[in-house]
Amino acid sequence: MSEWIAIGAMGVVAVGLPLVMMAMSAMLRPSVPEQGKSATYESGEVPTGTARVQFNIQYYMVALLFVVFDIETVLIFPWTVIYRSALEQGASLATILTPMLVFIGVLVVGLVWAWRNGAVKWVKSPQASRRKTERKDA
Amino acid sequence: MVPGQYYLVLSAAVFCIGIFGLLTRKNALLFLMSVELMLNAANINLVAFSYYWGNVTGQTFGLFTMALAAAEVAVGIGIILVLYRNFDGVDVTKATTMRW
Amino acid sequence: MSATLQTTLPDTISGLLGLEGILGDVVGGLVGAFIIANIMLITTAIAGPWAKRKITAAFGDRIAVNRIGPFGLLVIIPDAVRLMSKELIVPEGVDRPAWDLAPMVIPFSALLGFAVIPMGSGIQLADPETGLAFAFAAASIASLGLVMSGYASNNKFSLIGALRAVAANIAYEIPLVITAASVVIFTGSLRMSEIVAVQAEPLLTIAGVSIPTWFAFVNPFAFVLFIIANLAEVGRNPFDIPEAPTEIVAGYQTEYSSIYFVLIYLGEFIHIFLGGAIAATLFLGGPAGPFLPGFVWFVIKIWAFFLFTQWARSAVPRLRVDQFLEVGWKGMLVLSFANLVLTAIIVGVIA
Amino acid sequence: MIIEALIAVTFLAALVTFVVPDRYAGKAAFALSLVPVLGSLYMWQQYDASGNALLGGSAAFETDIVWLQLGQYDLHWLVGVDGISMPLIVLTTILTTLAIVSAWTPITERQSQFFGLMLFMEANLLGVFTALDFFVWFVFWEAVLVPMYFLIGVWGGPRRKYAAIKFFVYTNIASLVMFIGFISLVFGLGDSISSLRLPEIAQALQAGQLGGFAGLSAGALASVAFIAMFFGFAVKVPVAPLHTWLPDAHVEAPTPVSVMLAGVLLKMGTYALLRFNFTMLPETARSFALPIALLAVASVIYGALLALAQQDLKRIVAYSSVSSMGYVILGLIAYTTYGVGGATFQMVAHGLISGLMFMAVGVIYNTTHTRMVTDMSGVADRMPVTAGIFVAGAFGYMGLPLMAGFAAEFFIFKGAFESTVMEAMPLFTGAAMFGIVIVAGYLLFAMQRTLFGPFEFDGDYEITEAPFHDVAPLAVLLLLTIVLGVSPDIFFTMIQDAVNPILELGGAF
Amino acid sequence: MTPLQTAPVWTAAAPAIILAVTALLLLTIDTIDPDTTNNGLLASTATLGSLAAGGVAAWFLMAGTGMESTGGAISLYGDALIVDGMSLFFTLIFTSVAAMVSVASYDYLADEQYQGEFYSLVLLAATGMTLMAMSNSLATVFVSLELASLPSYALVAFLKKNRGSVEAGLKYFLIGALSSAVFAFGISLVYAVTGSLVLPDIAAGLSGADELVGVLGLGVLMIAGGFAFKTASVPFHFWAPEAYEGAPAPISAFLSSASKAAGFAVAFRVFTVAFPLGTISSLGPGGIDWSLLFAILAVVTMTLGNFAAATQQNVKRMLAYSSIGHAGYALIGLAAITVDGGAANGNVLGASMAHLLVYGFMNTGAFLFIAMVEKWGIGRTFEDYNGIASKAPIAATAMTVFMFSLAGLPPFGGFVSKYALFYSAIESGFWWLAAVGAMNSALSLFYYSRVVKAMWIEEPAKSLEIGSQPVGLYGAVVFAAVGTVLLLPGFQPVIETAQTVAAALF
Repeated sequence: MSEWIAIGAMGVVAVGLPLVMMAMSAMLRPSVPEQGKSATYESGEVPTGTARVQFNIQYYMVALLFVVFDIETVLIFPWTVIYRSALEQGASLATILTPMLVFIGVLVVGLVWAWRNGAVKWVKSPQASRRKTERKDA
Repeated sequence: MVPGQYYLVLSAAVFCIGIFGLLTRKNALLFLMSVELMLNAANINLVAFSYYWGNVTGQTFGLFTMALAAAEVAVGIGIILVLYRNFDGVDVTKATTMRW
Repeated sequence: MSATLQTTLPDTISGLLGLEGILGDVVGGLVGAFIIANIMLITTAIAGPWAKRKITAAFGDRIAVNRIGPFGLLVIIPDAVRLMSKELIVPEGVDRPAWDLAPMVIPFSALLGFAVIPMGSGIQLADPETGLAFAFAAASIASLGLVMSGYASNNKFSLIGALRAVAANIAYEIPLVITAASVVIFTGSLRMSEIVAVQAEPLLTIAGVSIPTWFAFVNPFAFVLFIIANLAEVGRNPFDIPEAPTEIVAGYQTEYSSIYFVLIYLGEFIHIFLGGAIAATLFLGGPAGPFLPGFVWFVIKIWAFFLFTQWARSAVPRLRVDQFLEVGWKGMLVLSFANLVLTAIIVGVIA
Repeated sequence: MIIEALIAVTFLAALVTFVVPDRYAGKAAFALSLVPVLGSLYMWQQYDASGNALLGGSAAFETDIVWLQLGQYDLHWLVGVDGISMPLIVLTTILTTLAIVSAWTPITERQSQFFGLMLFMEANLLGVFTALDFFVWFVFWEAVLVPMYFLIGVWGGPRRKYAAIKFFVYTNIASLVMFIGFISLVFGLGDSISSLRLPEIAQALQAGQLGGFAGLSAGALASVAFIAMFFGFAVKVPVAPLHTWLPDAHVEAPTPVSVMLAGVLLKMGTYALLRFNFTMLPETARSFALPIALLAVASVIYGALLALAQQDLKRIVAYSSVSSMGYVILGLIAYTTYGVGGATFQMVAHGLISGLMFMAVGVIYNTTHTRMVTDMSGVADRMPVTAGIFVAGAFGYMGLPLMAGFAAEFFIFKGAFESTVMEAMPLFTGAAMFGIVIVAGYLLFAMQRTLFGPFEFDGDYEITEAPFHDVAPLAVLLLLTIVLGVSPDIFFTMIQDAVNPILELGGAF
Repeated sequence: MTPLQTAPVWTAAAPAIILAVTALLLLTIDTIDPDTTNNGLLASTATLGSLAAGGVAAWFLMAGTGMESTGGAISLYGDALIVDGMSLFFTLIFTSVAAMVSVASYDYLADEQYQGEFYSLVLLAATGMTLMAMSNSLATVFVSLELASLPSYALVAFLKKNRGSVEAGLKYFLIGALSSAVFAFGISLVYAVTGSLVLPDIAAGLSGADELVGVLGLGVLMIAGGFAFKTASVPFHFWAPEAYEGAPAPISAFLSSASKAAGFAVAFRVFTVAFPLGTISSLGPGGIDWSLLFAILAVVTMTLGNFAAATQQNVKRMLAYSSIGHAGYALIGLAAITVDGGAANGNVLGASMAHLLVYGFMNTGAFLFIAMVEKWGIGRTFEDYNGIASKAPIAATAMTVFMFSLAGLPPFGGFVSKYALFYSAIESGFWWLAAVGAMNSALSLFYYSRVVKAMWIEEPAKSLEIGSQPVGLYGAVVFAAVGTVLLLPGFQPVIETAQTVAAALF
């Protein structure tokens, strides 16, 4: 229990230090508001349009892929923890290793599929994607 | 036994917050978050009572729940994305081509 | 695998103060946390305004800060004052709570990660059973801060930078964790002290010199993978696309100034050290080392990693964003899974 | 196995016809339908049953296989024929063949579907008349509706959709009510039966095994079940107040379908009444004698009066069917050997004669494209053969001696006069006999207006004698009517043999 | 034991394994050639995989795998999964539906992208359903339920440029996510009270509920809610009309037949094994008499489904509502269970299972016919169906068979299965349930016959054109029709198997 109290204390400190620094800075720094300063900096150009630009769809793809794989690592970790001690306690390699090989195998099939289908391909040929949409609309 | 009931109250509160969010929001993404909250309420119970009962069943199942919640989000985001494209927004009440 | 639990720093402190129970835990924890946080602050203070410049200059065959103090070391103090007393410019249209919160989240995440790192000489704040997982988890919180800063800034470059940062983090997070998992196969525990303890056993003895089972020796392939992934996680060359100054100004931190900028910058540096600390703990025997006290070895190791990042920063060109993701998803991920499976098989066959 | 073979062959014939090209479908269906005809004749020739199949007598060609074991009551595939069903089977096969031939002219589109459905219906009808297990029987009973629905709905007249739906809804609701009635009986019998085989149920009922169910006493249960089943079957027959679907269906249906509807489908109702209500619950039936007799007479008189008021030849024949079926009910409730036997005989006789009448109307319609009495007169001038057969058939309807109709009605009246089910039976019989007068009236009236007198026709069609394949079925039916009229014994002995056990139960002897 | 007495015990899960491997194989094929237009290869792989799984399940069933004759249920992976007659029986339903859907999709998807993913998702969902039927632990129930649901969400929204499909997918997903959260919370409550997730252990732990009996009751209610979603029963039925109407028609078929059956498979097992009525209803004020609960749900579901179906103008939507109605019928299987029912419990549950099998054929066929109609580009309302029979008599005949069978008219499988169901309900003493069911059946004839009437009797519109004669769709529809008809004479083995395997639960 105490270790989590300590970690909580670290959390408190980790919040407190920036706050203290901010407070110190607030006392030190001047404030000279001016319109030119508060403009958004876009390499010196006058900002145009909204900043909430529509970004590349691939970000979503990657994010989805991550969600899947990251959670799988959650399931892999318990296995790695017990792997060696289970072996030492006499579990056969087949019972302890095969399920994880199957699990990873399934993951790999998924990954390769995503790979081949361009989920991790940053730039798609615009020509190809145009052809697809046209066929769909026809 | 008393701590157990505290956990139940906590999880029930989280669950109810989720339900509340789900009922009052029209944004599909917020809907999704509310559902996650509800799933986490379940996780609270599972982990707390795993400790109480002294078996790891609950914790293990908690892991599964998390994994499934993630998978659900993955699918959900995909659907919300096509929703956005087809209906120009993520407002769930907008999509009414069919009679409700 | 019941390694003898070392006394943690809070216990030591509460023992010294003679406090017991919850109060002892709290006070000890706070004091210990304060100590560790300050160690990290000092480390970054040295690293940021001074060491970084010096190293970069060395690569460029230049002489950097050298006016104040020995080797210009005292530049840290005026720099600190300078940065803190600058005007805080709040650009128009920022999303206020998120914009204010982000500079706190980023250092918070890195400092929190240090809570479980064994720094040797009994300096370890906490040693929970799930230490390794906690370290990764804490380090990942930073992504949230990056998104907040990028999204709240109302700046296209910031937004893109934040997205890139997240894409980078998530692309290399999995190889990182999976590689760490291959180490866990050996240790059989996620407790940091046990991971360190396992590495203390001698691997083999060559000419009277006992080489410990540091996993960098046992599984060098995993070590290399881990270091590369770590490099990407902390966003340094060749993986510094989130900030890529030639493309998107300064990424998510473009709109920040004054203390806010300092905090973000600080957070990044602590992250580099946290990455180094995790790598050291997992692969380099933590604070272990001959002759010198553990803590010194620990500092040496994390500084070695820092030096490595700075070397990479100066020596290696930046990847394009698409190359970056392809390396992550097609290269690192596959290799890390291969590493995991192979490790498991080898361990299984040997056992 | 011959029954299964018969049904299976008919199903196969239907399937084959479905895929035959439209041009050849009619001929093919005719050729294929001869197989069941021959089969039924062979069965008749080999027939060796005695007594009533439900009441302990033997059934010919019986097969009994367990089909479905479900809970307490097994479902069997039990088929067989006795003296009651044998004549109906012969009637079904012959009438179907003739109806198919008579459909060659009027059916001009989607022929393969039409003839396929006709054969499909025949197969199910054969099933209805041979099944001796309630479940099997019910399956076939309901299955008859499906082709009929389409036959009316697809090939019918202008208001066919309405007629088809009305037919379908009426008969299905009736079936449901009947089903519930019967099943309540089964539950009332409880453990005393182990299957839904009709003989077993009938015998258990005779043995007084009926108990209470769902809060009803045995007697009340019997009454409820009787009424429910009577209602269900009466719709099919149809008995007077429930007959309203019939004229619509008949008028809209194409002629060959009307032939089947009047000739065979109506008999399903009376057949089932005899099998279920009057065989299984004789006591209850006798206690309901008065209302049933009332309904019967009402059907006779009301149907006849309605027929009198019609201008449409087909409607006239349709309503006259209601009237004729009233006689059957009267004969059944009489509970005498001549009454019940005559009723059964009337089923066959009416099947032939009403088929003949509808066909004749159809032949005239094919030529004149109208059925209205007012639209034509003196058709006999141009279509002497058709007119002649029509007249002969009408006389058969009126009960001319030496025709099947006479024999049947004679038996019924004889039986009804002898009846002891209640004091007032002769009164009802007398009233029913009055119906014959009306029948004679409307038929003569209609014939006089249409067939005789100077030829007059407004339409654009040339009126000539119908082609041979239209007239031939008429001739065959007429011939059969006369044969049955001259020697009713070819069926009547068989029928009496099967009917008598019922009467013994009722205490008629 | 498995038919191969010497085989390792995990081979008992062969049907699920075959399905999963086929799904991965499809992904692999798609990986090798992502832009493939070789729909035939994908469709035939999916079909063969389903058929193989179904064949193995049928073989196991005949050989008595996991049944009392060969030593009782086989439990796998520490009681997480169980292979018994019931799981195999349901597997048979899922695989046959999956096979039909795969065959039909060959034509339906001819012009679509992402075909490999489509078949793969179908088979993954089928795997999930199979696992649902095998689940012996609430954990595996939840996981497999999600495995069945997640692909289904994607499949419903598969036509991603079709607003209806997307909307359907969204609604299906939202309600699905909500119900799975409720379900998970219910599981956590049950775990909190009993300390186990394995079904028999939960039953054993029920008695220790003590003062937490109210929590337990709430948990059971929430779990019931999860099943209500999966089976499209009241009160979680809202998604069904939308999802079935908007989804690609083969998917509507898949969801309304197989997915529904899967929901029932789990519900049957969970409620009979984990929450035995006798134990749970005697727990005092917080205990749940779920038999009564399901009886009410059954009546409401079937009535609501049928009345709503009767008012529809759109055939697909009508079928969707009728599918809700059929969920009500199948619920009788749970509703008519009594504490001291003995053999009658198994009978009524088995009858419900048999009905689901027959329903699998007739309902799948009906939706596949709609798929065909969509392929032809004919509209979706009853009027649009006018006169189809004159252009496509075989398909229309098949649809007629489905409609009449769904209405419970002889001589089709639906009649005998409904008879078995209602009869068994009466035998259990729930004659009023049977009566309501029968009345609903009679009502349903009204709207089913509207389709038939439109197809056969109404005049075709001038513009009615039927372009192609899709072979795969025709094949699947005719197969379903033949199956529906043959299940009438061949019902005996079905009901016998179903009741035997259901009796093993008690």
